[in-house]
Amino acid sequence: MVSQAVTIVLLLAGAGFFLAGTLGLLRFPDVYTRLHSLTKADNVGLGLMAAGLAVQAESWAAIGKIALIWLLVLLASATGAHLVARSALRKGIKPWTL
Amino acid sequence: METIASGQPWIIWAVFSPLVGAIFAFLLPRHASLVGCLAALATSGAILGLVRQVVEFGPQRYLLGGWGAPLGVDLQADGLSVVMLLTAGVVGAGVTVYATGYFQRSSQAARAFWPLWLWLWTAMNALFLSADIFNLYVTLELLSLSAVALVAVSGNADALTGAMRYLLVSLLGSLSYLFGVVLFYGAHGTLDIALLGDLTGPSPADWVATGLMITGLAIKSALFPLHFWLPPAHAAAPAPVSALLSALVVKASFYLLLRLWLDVFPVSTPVAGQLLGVLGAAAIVWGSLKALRQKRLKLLVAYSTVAQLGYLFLAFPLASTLAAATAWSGSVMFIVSHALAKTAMFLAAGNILRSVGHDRIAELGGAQRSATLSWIAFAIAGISIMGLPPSGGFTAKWVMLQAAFASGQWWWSMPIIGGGLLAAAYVFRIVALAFAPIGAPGTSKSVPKRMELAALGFAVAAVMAGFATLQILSLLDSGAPFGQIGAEAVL
Amino acid sequence: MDVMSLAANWTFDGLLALALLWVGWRVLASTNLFKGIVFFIAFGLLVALSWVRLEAPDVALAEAAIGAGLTGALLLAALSRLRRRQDSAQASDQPLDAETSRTARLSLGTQALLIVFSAVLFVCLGTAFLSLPPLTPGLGPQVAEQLSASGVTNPVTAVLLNFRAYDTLLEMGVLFLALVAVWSLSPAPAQLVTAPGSILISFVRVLVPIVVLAATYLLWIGAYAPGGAFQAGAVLAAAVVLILLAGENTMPAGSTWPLRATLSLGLGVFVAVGMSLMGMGRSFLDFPTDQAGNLILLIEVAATVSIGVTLAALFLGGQPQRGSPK
Amino acid sequence: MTATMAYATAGIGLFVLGLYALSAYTHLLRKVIALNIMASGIFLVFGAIAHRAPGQGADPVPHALVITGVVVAVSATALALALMLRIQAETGQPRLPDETSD
Repeated sequence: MVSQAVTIVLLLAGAGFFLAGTLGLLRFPDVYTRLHSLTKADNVGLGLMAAGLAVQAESWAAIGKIALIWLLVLLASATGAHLVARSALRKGIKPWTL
Repeated sequence: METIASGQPWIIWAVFSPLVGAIFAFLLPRHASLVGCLAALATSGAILGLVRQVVEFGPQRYLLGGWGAPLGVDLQADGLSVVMLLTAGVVGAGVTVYATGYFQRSSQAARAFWPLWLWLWTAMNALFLSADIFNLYVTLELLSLSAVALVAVSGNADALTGAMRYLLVSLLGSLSYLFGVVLFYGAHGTLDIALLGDLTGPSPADWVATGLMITGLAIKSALFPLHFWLPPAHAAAPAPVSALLSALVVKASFYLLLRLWLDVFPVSTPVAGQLLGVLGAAAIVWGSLKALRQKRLKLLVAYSTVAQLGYLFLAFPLASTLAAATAWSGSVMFIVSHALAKTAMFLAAGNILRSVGHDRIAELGGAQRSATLSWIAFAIAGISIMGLPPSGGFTAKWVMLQAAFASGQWWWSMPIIGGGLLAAAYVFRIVALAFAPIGAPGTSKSVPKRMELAALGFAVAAVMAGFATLQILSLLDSGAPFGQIGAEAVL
Repeated sequence: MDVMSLAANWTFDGLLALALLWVGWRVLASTNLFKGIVFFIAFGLLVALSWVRLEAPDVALAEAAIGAGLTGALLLAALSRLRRRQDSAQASDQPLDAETSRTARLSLGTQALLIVFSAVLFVCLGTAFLSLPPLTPGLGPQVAEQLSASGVTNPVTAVLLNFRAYDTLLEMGVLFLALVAVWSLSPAPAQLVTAPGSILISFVRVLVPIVVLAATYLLWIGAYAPGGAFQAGAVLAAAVVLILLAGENTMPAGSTWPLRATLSLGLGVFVAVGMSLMGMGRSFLDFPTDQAGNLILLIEVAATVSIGVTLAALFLGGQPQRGSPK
Repeated sequence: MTATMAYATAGIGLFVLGLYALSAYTHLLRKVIALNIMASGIFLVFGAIAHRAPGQGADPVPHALVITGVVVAVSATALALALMLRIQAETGQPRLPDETSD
């Protein structure tokens, strides 16, 4: 029972981060801030979800796989965000300022 | 039931000789034409071996992997498959000889041509021999992709756009066919043609599947009004490719349509048959009229293909009656004779184009001085296209006329005869050029003898096919693909 | 199953189906081609999810790796080449192609006709599907019955590499043929990416070994769990594409023979195994039960390598030129 | 019939949508994407057919056939894209000539 409650809380929290990230993606003013919102929120959101699922996992191997998935996504989204930001800079898009 | 293949598995060699050849032609690009010739030799041998087997022992069935339908995939060879295979073999072998002269050794085009052509041959043989409707989908895709790539080999803008339109249309046709496969599997749980044939009936799923498959295959066979892709693709391709496409590739999808119509589709209604017949008749008229108005020789020949394909579809309305076997036999005779004649025409047109440097009909007058044999070949092939005796075209039309009268639908004789007159008009339009006064002496290049002889050989074969009618029909009868009517009933 | 979870299932499947349709429509109707392709990749992932719901994890893997991943990469590469050429064409005052102009100038009548036709087609196909018998067993029971003789325990692999191995052989042929055809069309464009940057390069260095490991795992596990040569090949192709993107792509000068041999390996081994079995008096691709597992593994290993390299070569979009950067 | 109905409906819808787009759009890249969507639609219908009997597991034969189909589709897509790029290089337009909007 406790483990299920923990999972539910973690999944809901993760979903909250995804929601916030998506809102940021839609509402933030320029490509850099949008990237920030997207990757940051998604990485944490996915981490929370992975943790929530790991609580339910039946073996250490499964937990390892979940952790690996999260790490790979972190790596990929960080690199992806970097590449998008770099190509935006090269195109001459100025970061948004107040 | 057919005998399980005994002795030498020629049926396997018929598919795998060109396939192995295609791999080696890719591995050894510098020796591609040599590989191509060897593979053509092996393939022809395998086809002859299989024909002998079918003549001696009757239809063959081969259980791939030893499983047997419905779990496994079977190959089958009956009279109909073997006649198609043989036609493809004769045209393929001849075009191989022609291509050794057409493409410069180890040029970029030659390197592209040989593996693609061997793939095309693999696809056709696999298609004629397959007994499984999903496997047939894969062979259809092999066929379209290799045919499209072959059109693009010439590399100019016309060829590329022609190839692209051909690809899009063919993929659409394949998808439509595939949807039919899905519905048939959903309704009956098997993919084998023979097993499926016992299960199909008048249910909505079977009707829709039938409609999807007929539409898909009619697109691929360029049935009017879905023919628009054919002339640009066939005309822009290199000459040996044009010959292969017009003589064989469109007939491969027609063969599949015929096979499914006979064995799988729920008892065909007269309505569908009549509709296909009307479209066929329209194709004859429209294709011929367009051919008459073309300014380029190769486009004229390509529109002639649109018209001639119309004849094949005239068998559908005739076959809903007692004259069915006669009608189908006429249709297959037509496939054979048109394949030979059209190969001759495209090869001859290719020779003329090479010798004069262009194929603008208005400026071809007097051009016969350089490629005389090719002009003769074109004229002789014209005899069969017009349907004059004793050519194969004549006997094919004769058999169809018999079917029309025997089935009490005399009106179908009108497009058969009218199409011959129209064909005469566009053939004479070209042949007359040979008798035109010699024009300004343009630059003319010589054409390798074997290219001219190949064109001439096919033209003569198309005319002589008339004398082989009985042999072809008795071979066709093996396994009675059209039901019980022998060759003697036809003539 | 209780009512709650049944309702949850229905809701999930219904929402997913609606999402498929909506995203599919966005793919086709988006004004900007780049957006359309991004939607296409998202669409592919939704399709993969649908396959999981349809209890077809093998297909889900294939769809995610090939349908969404590689097809998406092919489309993006093609788009960027289109735009690059367009930019240079624009500079030389050639007619500019506006990719935002979406439809042919169809007359209103034609468009209405097309819509009516589509609607009729939808109704016909729907009726046909609804008329299907609800419980036709298909070939499932026969596959289950013969599974123990197939040499593998994953039924999908058994169908692909044993019962219908001939289909798969021809399918490898289609892939091989596509490559021959693409090579016959054009030489490979010189370079894909300008200055990949150090972060991308180190990312690739970390990732490629993991990806290759994942491909090996998928290949190995395909015998008894979802996975197999095509999924593994697609993952391997992703590794090669990554290397190409990072610019570490010089091919040794000289012959293209080793590359050609690698590309033909899968098909060649497949045919050779089939022929050898014929030489032993069996029929083509008729594996002896005790050796079936090993022979299937042999074919799959060769196939995986060839599929990986072929898909990556298709991504490259043309024949690599001798001695020049691959 | 269960929730698999939803996937069959979506599959048929995607097939029809793709067909519409294939005929309505002129840009070759869009036509290629449309064909891919049509193929996905057919595959989904096949998947729904394989999954008609709930609780008995799905029929593996359609799954194997769909994997074959996916590979065929990517092969055809690769060829179509290469052709499209050549056409653009020769004519300056990623469209077929008589459909070029003027």
